[in-house]
Amino acid sequence: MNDLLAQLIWNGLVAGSLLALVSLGLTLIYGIAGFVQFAHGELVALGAYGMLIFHKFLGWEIFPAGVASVACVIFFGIFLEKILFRPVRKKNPLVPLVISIGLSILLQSLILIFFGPQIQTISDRHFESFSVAGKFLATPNQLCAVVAAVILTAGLIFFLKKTRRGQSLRAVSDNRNLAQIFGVNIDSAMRWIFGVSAGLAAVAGIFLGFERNLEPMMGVQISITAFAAVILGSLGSVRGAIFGALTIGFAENLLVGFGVIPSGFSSAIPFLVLIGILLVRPTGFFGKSSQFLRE
Amino acid sequence: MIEYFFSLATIALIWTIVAQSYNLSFGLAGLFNLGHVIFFGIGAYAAAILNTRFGFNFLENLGLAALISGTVASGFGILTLRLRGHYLAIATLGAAMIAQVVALNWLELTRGPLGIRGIDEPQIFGEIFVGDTLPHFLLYFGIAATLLFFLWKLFQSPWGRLLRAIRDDELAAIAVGKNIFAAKLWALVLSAALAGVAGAMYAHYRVFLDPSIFALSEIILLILIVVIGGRGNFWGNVASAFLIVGVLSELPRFLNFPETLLGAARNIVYAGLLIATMFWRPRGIFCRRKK
Amino acid sequence: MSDFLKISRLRKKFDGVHAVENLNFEVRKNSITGLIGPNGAGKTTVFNLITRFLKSDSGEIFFRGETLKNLPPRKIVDLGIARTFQQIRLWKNLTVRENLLLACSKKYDRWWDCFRRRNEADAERKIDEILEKFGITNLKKMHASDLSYGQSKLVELARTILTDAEILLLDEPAAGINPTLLKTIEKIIFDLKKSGKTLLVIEHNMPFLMKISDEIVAIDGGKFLCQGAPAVVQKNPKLLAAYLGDAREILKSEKC
Amino acid sequence: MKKLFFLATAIFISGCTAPNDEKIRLGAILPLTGGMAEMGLELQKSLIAEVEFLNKNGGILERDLEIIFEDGQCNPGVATAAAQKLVRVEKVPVILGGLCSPETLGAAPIAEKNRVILITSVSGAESISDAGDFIFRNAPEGNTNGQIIADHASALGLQKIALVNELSDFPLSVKKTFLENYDGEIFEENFAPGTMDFRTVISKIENEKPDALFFNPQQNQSFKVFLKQLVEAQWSGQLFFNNTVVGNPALYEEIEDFLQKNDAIAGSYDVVPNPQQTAVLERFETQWNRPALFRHLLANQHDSLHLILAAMKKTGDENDTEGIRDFLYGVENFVGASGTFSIDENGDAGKSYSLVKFDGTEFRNFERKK
Repeated sequence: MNDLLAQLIWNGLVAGSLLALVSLGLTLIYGIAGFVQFAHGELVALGAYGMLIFHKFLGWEIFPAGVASVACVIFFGIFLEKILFRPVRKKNPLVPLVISIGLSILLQSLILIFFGPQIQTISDRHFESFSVAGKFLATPNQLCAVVAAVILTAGLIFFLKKTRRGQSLRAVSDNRNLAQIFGVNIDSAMRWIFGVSAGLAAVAGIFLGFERNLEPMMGVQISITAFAAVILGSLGSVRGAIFGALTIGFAENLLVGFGVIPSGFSSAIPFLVLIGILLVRPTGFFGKSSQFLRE
Repeated sequence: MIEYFFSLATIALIWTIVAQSYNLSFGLAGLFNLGHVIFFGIGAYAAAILNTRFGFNFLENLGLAALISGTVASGFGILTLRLRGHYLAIATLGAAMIAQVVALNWLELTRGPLGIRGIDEPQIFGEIFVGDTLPHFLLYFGIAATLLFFLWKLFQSPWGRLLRAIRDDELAAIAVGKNIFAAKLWALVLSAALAGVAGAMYAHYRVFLDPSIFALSEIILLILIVVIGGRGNFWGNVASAFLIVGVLSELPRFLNFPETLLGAARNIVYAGLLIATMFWRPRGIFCRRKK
Repeated sequence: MSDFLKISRLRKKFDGVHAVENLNFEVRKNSITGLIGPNGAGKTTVFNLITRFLKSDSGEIFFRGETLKNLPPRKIVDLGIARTFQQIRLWKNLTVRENLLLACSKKYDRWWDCFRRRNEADAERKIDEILEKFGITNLKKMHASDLSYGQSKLVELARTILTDAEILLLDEPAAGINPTLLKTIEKIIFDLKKSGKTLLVIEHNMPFLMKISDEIVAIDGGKFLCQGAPAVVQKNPKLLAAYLGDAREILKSEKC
Repeated sequence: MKKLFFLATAIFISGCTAPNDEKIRLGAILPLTGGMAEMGLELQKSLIAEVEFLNKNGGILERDLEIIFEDGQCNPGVATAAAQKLVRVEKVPVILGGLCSPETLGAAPIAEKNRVILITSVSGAESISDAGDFIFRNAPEGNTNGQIIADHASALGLQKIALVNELSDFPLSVKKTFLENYDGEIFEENFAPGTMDFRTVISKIENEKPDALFFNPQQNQSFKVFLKQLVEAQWSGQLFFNNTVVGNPALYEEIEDFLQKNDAIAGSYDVVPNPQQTAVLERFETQWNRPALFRHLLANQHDSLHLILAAMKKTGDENDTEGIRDFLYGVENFVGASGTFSIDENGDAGKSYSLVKFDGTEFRNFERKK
């Protein structure tokens, strides 16, 4: 009926593109603020739960509900940066990292309290999956997820490379003090970055919510996998995050699909791939090999 | 009533050793290793398997657990000590996730999710079984005191000073001719061995063990203790281990929170503590504020 | 023995840029040799190559006749080559005493030494002696993070001396130092020379360097320019062009 | 400053709640957070409703009943700490046992050592049978579930079955007996608890073209995600499930016809609706004004509670745990909400599973082909 390899490649592509959306946010925040934001997974979960509120409880259509949910998460992301991460910006990067760990546990518990422990689904209506060129099955949600990921990634790269605002963000991530001297407003740069990454996370959350249903702990799993993807591609590099996400997406599906690794081990695959690459290149795939004095 | 607090204190003692050993590698030597629970878990599983399958008693298990965790750490160190900062952190976090999945799937060795049951109560000098709470606490207090004394000597020794130097500036240490790789590897191996001993004590105390020992919540608890206690601050960590494991983790139970919110309440207490400490006392709440 | 430290055909390329190219020069024993060149001439890279912080692409470095090829950087200090850094690298969380103690006592560097009875008396004595000489004994108990720039420079210099290496590579010892402190540093350097040490000094403060060095080596763009007594080298047209660019007019008006 | 600190915490701890003795106090350990919280909280709500009802009608031995709940989180370490608090601080004579087996196994040694009765109404792991003299189980053992499904599969003449197990103790005991009793070809896949993406596993299974698929989870959370992705993979073929998916209609939203088309069959408790059971469900509904989920587990738990209360009535003193233990071992043909059962010498209620089939809205009994 449909051929296994094509189906696995499609599953890998879907998982990879969702992971890419999450990893992009993570690597942007690291690039500019210098720490891995542990609570990024919870923003993904909030995107999904936001969709649950707007679409299921308030009954809005999918598209307006999606926009509303993404907007809320973006404002929440900016709000978090303002109250939690701005005061500690001068301190060594360990301080905001530990704060983000605390924030992650806090958000998980709040989601558990407000939305309850049980699994919920966003839409009651089921997606009819259709066969693509007779080779594999795909659902409309998966298709939209991949298309959205491609559009958003391309948009982000264009934004960072071509627009003035984008270049100022890259300047800040390269050397914060230097950028400040040349008049780049650091606070607004931070707002932009935390807003954009929260938005990407929310979009990923919405598609994940349709793809795999909702539960309070969904954020933790996806964010740990995204950590592996970002580190694998080397921190702060946008193409590294995309490369890392796609590698892990394909590795997870192909290795399990062809029985190379038993499916019980599937949650360990991202880290097996990560540690494998780090042994060869200690600063990630796209990282400059660390000269003693350079790093 | 008192018996319950001795049992809580015993758990706090075990976590004090784990936290202090983590303080050695993370606090003193600056090895940002999020996977320290691997050694705690390996020590626990080693003791559980050795005891149930090969009949080793408690004291032998302490030594063997230290040995096994130490050797695993040396292999682990050689692989990861080239990594720096966040790369080391996420790679070691990943290693902990892998350890949990392996413990879950390797049914012949760890009986997977069934866990290992019927680990003997600790016994010393032949047949004196240390069954109920008070002697149990005293035995664990003795072991913890000796281990902490050994760690305290390490903290004060020139080697401890060398580790603090390496944490501040590796290149300067190389420039004065220090072998930083050996020092960091020994720091990792020693802290792993001690965590292994704590794991063995945990297994013999709980008499039941399952893969949840490698869970993310244990990693976060460990970070919480060391961050509150202050990195590199010896007595701070002892106090924070007792405060967090002994008091705070059971606080929601005592304040009769509505039962449905019990777990979430404890997490919120932890999260609040973590964030507050980082805001006002980043060097840990037990050290004098910087002048 | 003519050449105490010999650099022969040294070459190092950083992704396309020739930091050091086919460099040859020697440093005589018990001499103070200045190493000068415009910014980016590769001076600090030469220091990193000598102390093997960076691996050279090709070429050899001989110290007392033995090659330093494929030695780990930490072994270089044991051979007798110590260095300071362009930006001061002190251990901020340690006190000045601990900073210095780490440099001079290697006896108790293994973790099982924590059980042996330690007498660091002689190390303590050496520290007090050198602090006395530098006139900064009052800083002994202070944390390195609380030192001023000048004090940190002195402590780093003291730490490098305490490794009692035979040749000291000083990277801009006079940078950002007020004149009175410069006098102390000058006295320290002359004392070192008297006690038989050899020095290779990178410095941009020309009057100071000319005063203390027996010999000057000049490099530019990683290539060897000239070597000789300070007076001779000062006149060398290639050197002036390298430093001041081709401003012939300035040359005429200035009596440099 | 540090000495002062230690002193302060010591004083603070000892000054806490002192047990008051006019109420009869029982302990209960259930997963109130984590993956199994949905089931745990439901059982907790049912117990609260039962206690409310009992206290309104005169309570037990003319005293009110109170249940102290502790969160076990399906984790042995947490369950041990919870048991220690119940036994040593609250000094309860009886603990209504863990829900998942690791909880029960974590709490059992503490209860056994302090001669406190521990009775679980859900945990299926076999090792609970010999966990101790004071440890009872009013629930079927996991493995009988696997046996009846294997027999039925052979009866239907199915040659090749795909077996998808969650790596948890209950599913593994079900898998063990299923493999022992089914002689056809098995294609096995395992998944770690909390997995949310089964698409690759499903594609692999479809590639093997088995005659039937036996989904064997510990938490029914994974049932909902697995089924959604199974529907989207256009699966068609006989479906088998273990008993954890029975009793919660919320799970079957919009996949009713898919389940019926593939005539889904599950193992379940032999729960014949009887007046006691409907009473329990009504009490739940009046207390929480919504219909109860996991009805067969609620029936079991109600019977465990009433067994304990009957034992206490007989011994006249709720702290005489030896008396309660002997009463429980003597239970013969007890008529409860979950049917009539007696307790064997291992402290197990010797219940059995029966097969239920999905009839469009619910899993219900059906007569099996012989």
